[in-house]
Amino acid sequence: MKLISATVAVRSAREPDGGVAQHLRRWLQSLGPLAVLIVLLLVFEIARHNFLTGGNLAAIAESAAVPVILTTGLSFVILLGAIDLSMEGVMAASSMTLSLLCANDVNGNHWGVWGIAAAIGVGLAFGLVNGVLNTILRMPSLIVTLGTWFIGLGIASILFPAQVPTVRDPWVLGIAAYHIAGLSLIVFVALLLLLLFHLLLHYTHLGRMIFAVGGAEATLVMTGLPVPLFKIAAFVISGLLAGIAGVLLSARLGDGNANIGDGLLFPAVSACVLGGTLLSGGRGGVLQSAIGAVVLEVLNNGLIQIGAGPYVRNIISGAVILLVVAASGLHLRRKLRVVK
Amino acid sequence: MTQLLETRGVGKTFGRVTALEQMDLVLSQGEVLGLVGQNGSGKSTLLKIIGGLVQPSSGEMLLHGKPVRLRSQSDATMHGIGMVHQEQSLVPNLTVAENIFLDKPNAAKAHGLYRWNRLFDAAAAQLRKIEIDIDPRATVEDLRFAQRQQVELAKVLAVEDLVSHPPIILFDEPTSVLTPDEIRLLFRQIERLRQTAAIVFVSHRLDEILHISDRAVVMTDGCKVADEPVTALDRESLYRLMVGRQRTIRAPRAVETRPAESLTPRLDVTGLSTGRQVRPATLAVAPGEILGLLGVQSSGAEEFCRALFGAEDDVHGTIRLNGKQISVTSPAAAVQAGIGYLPANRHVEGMLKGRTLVENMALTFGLDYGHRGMIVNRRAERRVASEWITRLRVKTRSADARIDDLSGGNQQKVVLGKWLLSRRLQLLLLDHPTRGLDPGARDDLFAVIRSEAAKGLSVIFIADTIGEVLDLSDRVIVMRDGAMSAEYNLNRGDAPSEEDLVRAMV
Amino acid sequence: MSDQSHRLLQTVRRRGLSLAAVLGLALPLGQIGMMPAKAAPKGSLIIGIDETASEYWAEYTQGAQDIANSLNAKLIVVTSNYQGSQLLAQLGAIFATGCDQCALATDPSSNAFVKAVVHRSAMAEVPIVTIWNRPETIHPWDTDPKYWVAHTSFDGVMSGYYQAQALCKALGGHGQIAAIEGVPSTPPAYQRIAGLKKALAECPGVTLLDTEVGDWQETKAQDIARTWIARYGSKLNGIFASNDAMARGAVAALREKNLNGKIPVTGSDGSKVALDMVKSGDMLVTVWNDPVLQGAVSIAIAHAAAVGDIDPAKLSHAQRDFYLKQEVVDKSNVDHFLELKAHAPVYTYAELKADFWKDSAGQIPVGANK
Amino acid sequence: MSQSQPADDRTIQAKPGFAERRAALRRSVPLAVLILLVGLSAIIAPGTLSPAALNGFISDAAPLMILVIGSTIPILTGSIDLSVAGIASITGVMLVVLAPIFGPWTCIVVILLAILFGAFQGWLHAWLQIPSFITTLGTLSMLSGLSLLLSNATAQPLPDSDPIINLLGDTSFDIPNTGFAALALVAVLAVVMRYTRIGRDLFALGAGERAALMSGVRTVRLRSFAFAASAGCAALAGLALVSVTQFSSPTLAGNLLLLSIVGVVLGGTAISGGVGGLWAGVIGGLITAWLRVATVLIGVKPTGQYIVFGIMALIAVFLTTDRTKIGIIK
Repeated sequence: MKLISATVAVRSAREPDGGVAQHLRRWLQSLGPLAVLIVLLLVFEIARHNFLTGGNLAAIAESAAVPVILTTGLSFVILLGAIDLSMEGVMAASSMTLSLLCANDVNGNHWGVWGIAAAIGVGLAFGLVNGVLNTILRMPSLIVTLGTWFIGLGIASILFPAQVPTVRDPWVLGIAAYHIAGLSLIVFVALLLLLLFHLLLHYTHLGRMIFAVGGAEATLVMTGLPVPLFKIAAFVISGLLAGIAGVLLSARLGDGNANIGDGLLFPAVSACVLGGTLLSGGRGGVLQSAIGAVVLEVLNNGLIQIGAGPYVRNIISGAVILLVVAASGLHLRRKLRVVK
Repeated sequence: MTQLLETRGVGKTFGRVTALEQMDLVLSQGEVLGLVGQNGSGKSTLLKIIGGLVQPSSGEMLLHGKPVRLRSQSDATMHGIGMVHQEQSLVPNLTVAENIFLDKPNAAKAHGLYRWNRLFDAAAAQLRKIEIDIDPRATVEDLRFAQRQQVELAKVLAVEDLVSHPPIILFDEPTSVLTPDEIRLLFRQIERLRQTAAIVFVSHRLDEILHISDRAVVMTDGCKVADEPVTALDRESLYRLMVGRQRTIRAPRAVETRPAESLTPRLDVTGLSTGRQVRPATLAVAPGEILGLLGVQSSGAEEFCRALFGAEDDVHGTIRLNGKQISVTSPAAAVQAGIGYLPANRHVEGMLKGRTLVENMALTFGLDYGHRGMIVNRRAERRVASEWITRLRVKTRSADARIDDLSGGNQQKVVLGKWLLSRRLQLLLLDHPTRGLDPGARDDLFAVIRSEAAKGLSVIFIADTIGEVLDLSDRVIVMRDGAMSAEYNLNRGDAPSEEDLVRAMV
Repeated sequence: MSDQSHRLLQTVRRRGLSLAAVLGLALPLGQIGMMPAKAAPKGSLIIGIDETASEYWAEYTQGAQDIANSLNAKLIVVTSNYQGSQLLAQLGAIFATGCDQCALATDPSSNAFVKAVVHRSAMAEVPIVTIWNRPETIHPWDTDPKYWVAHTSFDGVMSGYYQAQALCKALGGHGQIAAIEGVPSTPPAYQRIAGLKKALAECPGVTLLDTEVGDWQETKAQDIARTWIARYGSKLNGIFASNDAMARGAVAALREKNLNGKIPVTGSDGSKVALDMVKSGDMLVTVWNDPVLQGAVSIAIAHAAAVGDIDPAKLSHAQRDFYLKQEVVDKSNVDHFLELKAHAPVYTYAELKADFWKDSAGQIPVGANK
Repeated sequence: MSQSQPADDRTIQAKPGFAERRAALRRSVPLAVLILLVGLSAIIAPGTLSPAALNGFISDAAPLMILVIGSTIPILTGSIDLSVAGIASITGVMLVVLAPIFGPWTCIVVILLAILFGAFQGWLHAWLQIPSFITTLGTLSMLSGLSLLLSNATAQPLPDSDPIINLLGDTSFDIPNTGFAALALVAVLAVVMRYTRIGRDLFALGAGERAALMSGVRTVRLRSFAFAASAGCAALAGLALVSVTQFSSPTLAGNLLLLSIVGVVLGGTAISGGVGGLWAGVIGGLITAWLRVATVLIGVKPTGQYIVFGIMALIAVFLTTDRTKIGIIK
C-alpha cells in the first residue's frame, strides 16, 4: 500500500451518475419528439375540428409514407456522422428507369417486376458509389453526395424521352392503386421497411457497428474492424431506400418524372434531427427519424388545413424546426459543449 | 516457466525514422515484465507491435515458438494477446456487453445476428470473473469513469477464455488515470493473472514498476539498455538508466521567504461551489506561491480549478484576484483576468492539432506582442515563442513544426509555453501537468514553473503523485469530498509523511 | 489506424484516382461526341430552355430544330434549370466566342432576368426573342429595341378563363372548386388564376373553395389535392390546375380514392398525357398551347432580324409583343390534337417567313404581366 | 483523433521541412486545377479568353465568388451556413421594399440588416448550441417565405436612382465593377483575418474548438462574427446580382447555395474546418463559375450538362481536398 502513490484522476468533463436515472432520462428524451407530435395534433384539432378525422389521418399517412422511407435510409448515413444529399437525384434516376423499363407508352419495354428491381438497383448503385468515394477515396460525404445529386438529375434528363413516359404496368400501378383499409400499399411498404431496418439497426452486427462508427470511429479502426465496409453499407442502404422511394412515387403518379424528388431532401434531414438523430452521429435511430418525418407532415397538412398561405407555411415550419431542436437540446447546454 | 512470446530482432521504422531497433525480448508464463523508458524511447511502439496495432518492419515474433504475424488488434486478440490502453478504447454509445465482445467472436453474435440476452449473460460472466458489479445492458457513456476503466479491463481479460494456452496481457500506463483503490483492484487482478498469464506492464511510476513486476526492461532511443530482475534495481538506478543523467535534487527552499499573510493574497476564494460540487471551498494563494492540491478523484480538486477558470457550469461563490473581485463566467473571462489553465487532457483541451508550435503558443497572448495589443505582429510572436521553446527545452526541428509531430512531453511543454509567454499572467492552474510525461521532461517542467513562481507567478497544482506535490509545492492542501481536509505548509518545515496525506485523502 | 492499412489505403486511393479520372473523362467525352465543340458558326440559332427532362421543352426544341434544319444552320440549346444566373453565364460563354448573324430565342426563366438577358444579347449584337416572361414595365420597343425583336407568349388569362368556363358548364352552374397555382413569380401562373376569377365572376353559382401553390409540380399538386379531398370531402366538386403536370398530380390523387373522372380536373398546355386523360375522361379539358409552333415562330423571327429579313424598327407593337393562338381541348376535339401530337407539322423558315404572325392571337394587353 | 503515427522526438530532426513542402504543394493544387480548366476550354473554344468574354465571365462569376468567400468563413470554424443564397435573394427584395424609406442609403441599410441577421443566426447556433446545419436550414426556409411575402412573389424593377447599384452595374477600365467589389472584399477580409485576433481565432476554432475555448477564445462571439460576415457577403452578392438584372425577385439566387458549397470545397477548404482560407475561396469560386460555363464551352449537349458538371466537380474535389490534416473523413 505504501508503495502505491496516491493519484488524482481527471475524468470526462461531466460525470454521469450511471444506472437507472440515466436510462430513465435517455428514455424520456426519446419521447420528446413524440410529445411534439401529439401537441401538434391537438393544436390543429382545436384549431380545426375535423382535423383528427380518419380521412385526414389517412391523407397524412399517405403523404408521410415516402418521407418516412427517405429518413429511414438517411438515418443510417447520419448515424455515421456523415450526410447523404443525393436522394433527389437518385429518385429522379430511379423514377426514369422504372417508367422506361416497365410497360409504358413511349417504348416497347415491359420488364414488369424486373423493371422495379432495376430502378431499385439504380438507387443501390448510387449508394455504392457514394460509399466508395467517401471511404476509399476519402472525400467528404457532403460534397460527394452533392456531386452524385447532380449526376442523378443528369441521368434522369438523359433518359428522358420526348414526352412524359406514362406507366402502364399493372404491377407498378397496383402499388398505389391497391388499398387496404383505406390506405394504399405504399403506406404498408413504408411501415414494413421501417420495421425491417429498425431490426437491422438493432439486432445485427452490421447495424450496431454502423451505430458504433458514429460513436468512436477511430476505436473501431484501431480494433481492426472493417469500418469502410460498414460505412459503405450505410450509404448503400440510404441509396437503396431512395431508389425504392423513387419507385413508389412514380407508381403513385403513374409516370416517370425527373423532378419527382424535388424539395424532399431538406425536410428529410430536418426530420432526422427533429426526431433526435443528431448530425454528429451515433445518436437516435430510424424510429426517431420516422417520428420526425411524421411531425413535419402533420405540420404541413395542418397548416394547409387552417389555410395558411404557402409563404407563411415556409416561415412557420422553419420556426417550428428551430424551436423544437433548440428546446430538445436545451438540457444539453454546457459551457464546454462543442456543437458545429 | 514456459516461454510464451519471443521477439527476434524486431524493429520498426516510420518513414525515415527508426522507432525501434533490433528488439529481442522473451516473455514467459507467470511473469510480470515492467517496461520503462522516456517518451519516445520506443516502448509504446514495442507494445503496439506485440498488441497487433503496428506491424514490425523487420524481425519476427514467435508465439509458443511458432512465428506469427498479427495483422490487427482483433487478430492479436484471437491469439490471446490483450492490451489495456492508456486512453480507454471503448465505444461510448454501445452497451457494456457489446464493448466487451467488440473485438471477439461470441456465440451470441453468430452469423451477424445479435441474441441480446445471451450476449448480456456472457458479458455478465466476464464481469463477475473480475468481481465487478456493472449492468452489461448499460450504455458505456452512462457509466462513471472508474466503471468504464473496469469495463476496459474486463474486455481485455476476456481473452483468457478465447485461447487454450495462457494469454498475454499488455498494460500501457494503466495507472496514470486511476485512483488508489482502482490501482489496488488492478494490481489484484494482475496478481491473479500472474498464475496463468504473461504480463507486460508499462508505467512512468518507477515505484509501481518495482512493486508489481518481477523483471524490468529499460529502453532508450528504441533500444533495450537493461533487462534485469527488479531485485537488482532501485528508483535511482532505474532513473539513471532511463534518463541517463543524475536526478536533479530539489534546491533546498529558503524557509519563510515570503510570509503569505504579510501581503494581500494573489487569489482569495470564498465559498466556491459548482453544479457538481455542492460543498463550497475557501482558500487563498499568495503571490509567487505554489499551492499543491491533493485528493482522490471525487475530491473536487479539478472541479475547483476548472471553476476558477470558468469552465464549470453554474458556479457560485466569490473570487478575488489581488483583492479585486472578478467574475469568471467563461474561460475567456478568466484569461482576461490573468488566469491560465494547463488542462489534464492536453489532446482535447490543450493543443491545436495540425498547427505549428508558434501558432499554438501565440494563440492566447500573442497580441500582447502586437501593436497596441490590436494588430498582430507575427515576427515578435515568433521571437518570443522561440525563446520559450529553448527555455522549456522543447525538442523540435523548428518552431514551425506541427505540434502533432512532437512527443507527449514536448507537447505539454508547448501548451505550458502558451501561458508562460504572457506578460500579465497572475495565476496558473496546473491540472495533472505531468500526466504521461517521463521523469526527465517532468523535471524540465518543474524547473521552469519554480523559476516563474520565483518571479511572482502564483501556481495551483493538482499532482499525479504525492511525490510530485512534496517535490514542487510550497504548501499542500488535501481535499476530500469538495472540502479541505488537511493543510501543510512545507516552507514552515511541517513535511507530512505519505501516510498522513493518504489518510487525509480517503 | 495501423500504418499497414494506412499504406493500403494510399495505394487504393491512387488506383481510385485513375478510376475516377477515367470515369470522369469517359462520360463527358461521350457527351461531347454527340455535339462537336466549336465557336458558334455563322447564322447559328440559339435557344434557351428551362429544363431538358420536360415534354413541353422537348417539343419547343423540336420546333426550333425544324427551322434550323430548313436553314441547315446549327442549333445551340442552353438549359437554365430555372436559374436566370445560369442562363446568363452560359449565354455569355456562347457569345464569348463571337457569333455572326446568330439569333436567340429564350425563356429568361423569370421576369427578373429579362432585362439582363436582353442586354447581354444586345451587347453581343444578337437579335433576341423572349417567350413567357416579360415584366410589365419593359417592352421590346423600349429596351434595346435594336436587338430585342419581339416577345411572345400564350394568353394565360384566356387559358384560365376557358378552363373555368368548362368547369362551370360541367358543374351545371353551381358547385365548389379549388385551384392549384404555378410558381407565383411567373406571369402564366397569376394570369391563369386571374382568368379563373374572371370566369367565376360570370358564373356566380360556382365558388372558389381554396387556392394553393403547386409550383407547376406534379408531386406537390398531388399532395395538395390529397389534403383537399380529406378536408372537403364531397364539398369539392372540381379542381382547376394551372398546368397539365399539376392536373396529372391532381388526377393521381383522385385516383387513390377512385374519384378520377368523377371530380372534373382542368389543366393547360396540351401535353400528351393530358390529352390522353381528356380522352379517357380523367380530365375535363386542357388548353392547347403548341410548343412546337412557339419554338418555330420565336426562333424564326429572331433569325429573320439577324439576316435582315425583317427590320425591328419597322415592326408594329402588335408584331413585337404578341400572344400565340391557343385552343380548348375537350372530349369532342381531343382526337384531332392527339393526331397533331403524333405527327407535328414540320415547320420551315420559308413558309413561316410568308407571315410570321399567322398564328398570332393579338398584342399582349397592357397590365397582362402585372 | 489524428490517424498519423505517434512520432517521437527523433522523428522531428529526421525529416527537415518535409511536411511543409508537401503542404505547400497541396495548397497549390486548386490553382493548378483552375489554370488547367481555363487552358483546356481555351484550346477547345478559342476566343474564350478575349477581353469581352472575360468581362462577361467576371460579371457572371462575381456574385458566386463573393458568395463562396462568405460561406468559407463559417466553414473555417467547422460550421456551415446554408442560408447564404436565401439572404442574397431577399437582399434584392428588401432593396425594392425599403427604397422609398431610405432612398440612396438603402443598399447600406440592407447590408447592415443582413449582417445583423447573420450575427443573430450565429449567436442562435452558438449560444443555444443548435447544429449550424439545422439552424441555417430553418432560417433558409423562413427567409424564402419572407421574401415571397414581401415581394408578393413577383419580380419588381429596382429604383433606377440607387447610386450603389448603378456603381456596381457600371464598369471601369471596361471591367465590371462587381469584379473590383469582390477584390475589395477579399482585401478587407484578408487584412482582418491576418492582422486581427479574429482570423487567428477562426482557424483555432476550426482546428480544435475545445482547445480554443480553453485558451480563452470567445467562441459565441466569434461564431456570431463568422455568420455575420457570411451574411454580409451574401447581401453583397445579392446586390451584385441585381446590379446585373436590374430586377429583384424572391428566387433570384436560386440554386447558388449548392454551387457556393461546391466552390468552398473546390478551393481546398475542408468542410470539417480549420483548413483553407479566403484565397481558397477566391480560387474555388472561380473554378465553380468556370465549371458552370465549361459544359457549354466544350459543347456538352444540354441533357448531359448535369452529369458532366457533377463528375467534373467530384474530380476537382478529389484533386483539391487536403486529406493530410483531416483525421476522420465524415
